[in-house]
Amino acid sequence: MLWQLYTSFRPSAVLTGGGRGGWTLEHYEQLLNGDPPFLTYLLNSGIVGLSSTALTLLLAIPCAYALSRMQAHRARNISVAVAAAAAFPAVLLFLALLEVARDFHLANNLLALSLPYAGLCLPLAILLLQAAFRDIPVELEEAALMEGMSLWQRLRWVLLPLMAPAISSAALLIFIFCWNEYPIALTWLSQADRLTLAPAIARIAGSSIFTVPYGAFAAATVLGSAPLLLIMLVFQRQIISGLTQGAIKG
Amino acid sequence: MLWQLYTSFRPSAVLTGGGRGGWTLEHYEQLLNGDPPFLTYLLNSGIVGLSSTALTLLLAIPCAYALSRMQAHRARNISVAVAAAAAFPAVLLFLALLEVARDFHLANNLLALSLPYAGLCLPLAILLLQAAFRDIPVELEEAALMEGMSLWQRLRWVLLPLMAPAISSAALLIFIFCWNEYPIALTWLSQADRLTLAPAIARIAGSSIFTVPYGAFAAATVLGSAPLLLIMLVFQRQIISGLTQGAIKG
Amino acid sequence: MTSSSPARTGLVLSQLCRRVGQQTLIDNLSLEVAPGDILALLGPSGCGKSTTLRCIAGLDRASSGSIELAGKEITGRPPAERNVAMVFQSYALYPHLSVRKNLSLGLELRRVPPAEIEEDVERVLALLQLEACRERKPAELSGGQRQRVALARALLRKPALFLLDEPMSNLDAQLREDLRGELRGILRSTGAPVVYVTHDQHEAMGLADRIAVLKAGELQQLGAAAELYRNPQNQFVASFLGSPSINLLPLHPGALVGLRPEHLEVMEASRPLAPEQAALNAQREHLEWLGDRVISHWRVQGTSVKVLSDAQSRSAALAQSHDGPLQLRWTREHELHFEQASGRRIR
Amino acid sequence: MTSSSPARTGLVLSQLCRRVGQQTLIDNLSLEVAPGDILALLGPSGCGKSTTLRCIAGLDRASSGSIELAGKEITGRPPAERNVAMVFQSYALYPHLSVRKNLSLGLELRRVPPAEIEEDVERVLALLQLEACRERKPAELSGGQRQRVALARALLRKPALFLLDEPMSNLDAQLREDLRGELRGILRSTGAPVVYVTHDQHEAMGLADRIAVLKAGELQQLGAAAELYRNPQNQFVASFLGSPSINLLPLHPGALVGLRPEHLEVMEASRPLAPEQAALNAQREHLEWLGDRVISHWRVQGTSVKVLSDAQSRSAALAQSHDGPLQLRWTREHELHFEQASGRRIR
Repeated sequence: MLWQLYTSFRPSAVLTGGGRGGWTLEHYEQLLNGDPPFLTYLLNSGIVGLSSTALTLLLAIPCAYALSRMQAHRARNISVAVAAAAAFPAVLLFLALLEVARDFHLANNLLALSLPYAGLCLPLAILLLQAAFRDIPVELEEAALMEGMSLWQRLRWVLLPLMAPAISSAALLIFIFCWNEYPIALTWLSQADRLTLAPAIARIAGSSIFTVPYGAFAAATVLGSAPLLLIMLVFQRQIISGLTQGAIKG
Repeated sequence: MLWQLYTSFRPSAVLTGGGRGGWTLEHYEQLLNGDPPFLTYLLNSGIVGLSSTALTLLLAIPCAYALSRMQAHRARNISVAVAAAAAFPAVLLFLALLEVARDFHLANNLLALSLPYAGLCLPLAILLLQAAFRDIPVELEEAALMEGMSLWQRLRWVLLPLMAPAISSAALLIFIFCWNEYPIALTWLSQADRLTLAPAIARIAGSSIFTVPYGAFAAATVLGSAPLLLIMLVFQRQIISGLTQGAIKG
Repeated sequence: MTSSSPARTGLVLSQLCRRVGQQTLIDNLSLEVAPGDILALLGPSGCGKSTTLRCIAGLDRASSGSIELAGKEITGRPPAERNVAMVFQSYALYPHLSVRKNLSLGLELRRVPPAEIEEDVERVLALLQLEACRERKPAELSGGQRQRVALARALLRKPALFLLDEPMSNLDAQLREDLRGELRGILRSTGAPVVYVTHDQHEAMGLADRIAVLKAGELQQLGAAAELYRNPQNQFVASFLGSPSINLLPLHPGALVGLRPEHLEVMEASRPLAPEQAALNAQREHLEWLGDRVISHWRVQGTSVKVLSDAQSRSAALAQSHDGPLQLRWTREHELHFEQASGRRIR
Repeated sequence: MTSSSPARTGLVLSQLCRRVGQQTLIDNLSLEVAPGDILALLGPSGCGKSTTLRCIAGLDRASSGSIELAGKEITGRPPAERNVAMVFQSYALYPHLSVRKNLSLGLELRRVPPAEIEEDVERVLALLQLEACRERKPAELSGGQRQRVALARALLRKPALFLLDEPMSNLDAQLREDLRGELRGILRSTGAPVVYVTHDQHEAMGLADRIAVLKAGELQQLGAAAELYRNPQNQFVASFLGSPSINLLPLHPGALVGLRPEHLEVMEASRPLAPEQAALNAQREHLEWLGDRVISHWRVQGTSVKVLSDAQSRSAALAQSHDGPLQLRWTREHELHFEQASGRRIR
C-alpha cells in the first residue's frame, strides 16, 4: 500500500527503469483529466455501492427478523438453505446474469447493477443480522408489545436502534463488496462513462501484464481505496460505540 | 441453476437456435476428455482451497484467541485495524501480488497461491473467530487453568471443541472464497494444467461474450458447483449440530 | 387488612389450561384476584407460574379456559389491548434509552399529550425516588434502581392489572428484604389487582395477601400465608412453605407425620413425658447458628430431623451440651398427617 | 465443634492488597483458615470477596501482601502449581463433555494411571449420588446436579484448599437450604481448609465455622456467626447480619441505637414499664406473616421499625388488634450503640 503510494508520485521514466527523478503528480493529473475523468468511476462505484447496500438491507432486515422469531427448528433449516445460497459460486452466475441484463435491457444501468449485487449479498446479510436479532432478548420486545407498540414501532424504537452496530457492519461489508466487485461489473458495463472502479482500474492496467503503466495504476489504486479508508474512519466510531454498547450490556 | 443443469444436457445445435434434439452428454464428454481434463481443474481448486483454509485457520486461531483474551480497550483498537485490513480492496493488490509471484518464482505454484488467499481471508477469519472465542465464558478456561492444564491443553480440550461450529463455518467461508476466486488465480496461473476452476471456466467461456459455447459452459458450471454443494451437505450436519449446541448452552 | 373476597371487577381465571405438545404446563387453573389484592403465584421452577403470568399477559396462548379482567373476557385478545402492565424478571428496560425516555416512549407512541406525559413521568420518578437518574441509561443504574424503573414504567400505564415476574430475583438478599415493604406499599396504592410470581416463600409471604402454591401446573392450595403454613392441604405445600422445611417422619404405616422444626423441643430422655406429648430418641449431628435462632440437626430412626430453637432456649443449650441421651418432644396437636402414597393431608 | 485456632498448616493471608488503577479492591486483608475449617467471606456485591478468592486461586494478582498455604508461600505462583480447587458460581463445567469426562479430564492430562482415575471418579460419583448421570452432558443436568458435578471435580483433585464462589446462587431457595447441610458435611470430610464466598447471610451462618464480613475490600469483623450477631463491632456488621435487619434509631445525639426486631415487644401504652426496660410510642403500619413468625411494621418518631414476634405471641396478637395506643418495649441490655459518623460500636 505504502509502496503504491510511493509509486504513484514518481515519474514514469523512473518507474520503467531509466534515470532518476523527483516527485510528480503526473499520474494523478492524467487520471483526473482522462476521458471520462477518474471521478466518474468513483461516483459510479459510490452509486452502485449505496443503492446495493440500501436494497440489500431493506430486504435482509425483515427476513432476518422473521427468521430470528421463528421456531428454532424451522429457522435452522431455512438458515442452512440461506447459507447454502451464500456459498453458491458467484462466478458461475455471470453468464446467466449477462443474459438477464441483455433481455431486460439493464446493461450499462448502474442502479440495475444493484440487483445482482443485492442478490449476492443477501444471504450473508441475512445470516449476520439474524444472529444480531437473536442476541436481543425476547423480553425487550415483549415489554414493548405489552406497552402497546405495533410491529413497526417495535422495530423502529426498540429493535433497530439496538441493531445499529450489526447493521453498520453489515452495510460496510456489502458496500465494500460492491465497491470492489469486478467480474459482474465487467460484463454488465461497457460504456466508458458508466464503468465502476474495479473494471476501470483493470482497463488502466491494460490487457497484457507486460505493458502496465505502473504510475497510473498506482495512482488509481490510491484514489480507489481512499474513499473506502475514509468510510472506515467514519464508521470506526460507529463500530467502537457498537462494541462498547455490547460490553455494557454483557 | 436448474436452467444451467438443463442446458448442459442439450446438444449444441439446439442451443444455438437450429432444430430440436434430445438429451446429450456431449458437453460433459468434451469437458472430461479435454486437454487437460476438467478433473484437473477441480483437483487444483481443491488443493488451493484446502491449503489456504488450513493456513488461514492456523494463523487466525492464535490471533483470535490472543485478541479475545486481551484487555477490552487494546483489543478493540486492534479489531478495528483488522476490520480495516479486511476492507482493503483485494482488486487493488493484484499487480503487487503479481510482482511478488514473479520475483519469488511462485507463479503456477498452487500451494504458493494459498499465501495471498490466506492473507486476504485472514482478517475476516480473525474477526469471526474472535467473536466466537469471546462467547466462551472465561470461567471455563479458568476452571481448566485451576485443574493444571497448559495453554495447549486448554485449547485442545476445552476451547477448540467449543469453537468447532465457528471454526467450521469460517473454514467453509474461506474454502468457498478460494474455490471461486478469479482475478488472482488468473494472473498467477498461466499453465493450462495448473488452472483452478474459475479461470478455467472463464477460459471455456472465451474472450468475447458472443462466441460462448453455452453447453460446455453450463456443464462446467454444473461440475464446478457440484463439489461445493457436496461440501455444504457434509458440513450441514456440522452446522446444525453447532446451532443445536448453541441452543442448549443458551 | 386482607380483602380476600374476590370481586367480579378484578381478574378471574376459569379453568385455564395450556398444553404444548404432550406437556401440560397449566392444568385447569381457576383463580380470582380482587382490585387492590396482591396474589402471589408460588412454586419451584417449572411449576407453571411464569406460564400462567404470560397467558394472562397474552404473551402465551391459553389452550382452553377463560381470562376475565374488569368484567371483560380478554382470553384471545392481543397483549396491547389487554391494558395489563408487566414487570419482567430481567426488567427489559430499553438499553439505548435514558430512564426518562424508557418511561415516556410507550406514552408518546400512544399519542398522549406531551404535557401530560411530562407530568406523569415526573410524578412517578418522584414516587420511586428516581429523580437523580432521570438522564442515565439502564446500564448505569444499580440493580435496585433498574427494578424501580421497570416498576415505574408499569405504573405509568395505569393499567387494569399488574403482573410481576420475579422482580426481585436479580437483587441481593438484603436489598430484596428492604424493598419488599416499599414494593407492597406502591402496588397497594394503585388499587389494581396484582399477580406476583416468585419461587421465594419469604417474598410471597411478606408481599402478598394470598398465595397460590403451584406444582407441575396444578394449583395445590390457595390462601393467606398463615393459613397455608398452619393448615397445608398436602405434603407439597407443607414442605414448600417454612424454612427450615418441615420434618416428615414415617411414624405410622402408610402415613408420614409432618413436624415443623420450631414445634420440636430437645429434652433429656430421663425427664417425664407430659400426656399430650410424644417423643423420639435422637442422635445429635450438628448445629447451625442463625443469629437469634439455632437449627440443630438430629438423626432419628435413620432420617434426618431439624429442630429450630431460640438461641437462648433450653433446647439450644441441650443441643450444644455433650452429656446424656436426648429426646425430641412435641405436642401431638402440632402433628400434620399425610397419606404416604398421595401426599394428601389426612389429619 | 469449631476449631478456630488457626494452624500454620492451613491458609494464611497476610496484609493482602489488590489495587486496579485508582481502585482498591482488597485493602490490607489478613486471615487464617485452619485445615478442616470453613471460612465464609460475606458481604454485598462489590465488597471484594470474589476478588479475594481469585487472588488466593491465582486468577488475579495480589498487589502486595502474601498468601501462604500449608506452610508454603504461594503468592506469585501460577494457579496450576497452587494445588487449590475452585467451584465457580457458574460451575464452569465443560459443556461438550459427559459428566464422567468432566471429572476425569484433568486427571488424564496429569497422567494419573487410568485404573486410579476410574476408581476415584466412581468413588466421588457415589459420594455425591451422581452415578445415574455419569454419561450425561452438563446441559442435561438440573441445577443441583450441576453444582454437585462441579463439587465432585474439585474433590477429585484432593487439593490443599477448597475455594467456593457462591456455589448456591444459581439454585432455588428451597434447594439451597436443603443442600447446605450436605455441602457442609462433604467439605468437612475432606479435612482441607475451605473458603466460601457468599452474599447470603443465612448461607454463611448455616455453613461456615467462622464468617469474615467484608465491605469495600476491608475486613469488618471476623468470628463465629453467633458472636457476629450478638456482638457486632460496627453498624455495617449489625445491619448486614440478621433478617429482618436491625432497627437503627437516633435516640441519643451523635449516636444510633440498634435494636434487633426480635428484641422488641408490643405492649399497651397503659401498662407499667419495668425499670430495666425502655419504650417508645409507635404507629402500626402493616403485618407480614412468615409462617411461624410475624413481622409487624411500625412508625416510630418518623422512622420505620420492624418487630419480629412468634405468630402465637401476645405481641403478634396486639399488632393485629385495632384498639388503643401501643408501645414498643425492649430491655436496655439488648441495645447496641453506634457512633453516628463512623458507624463504630460504642457500647
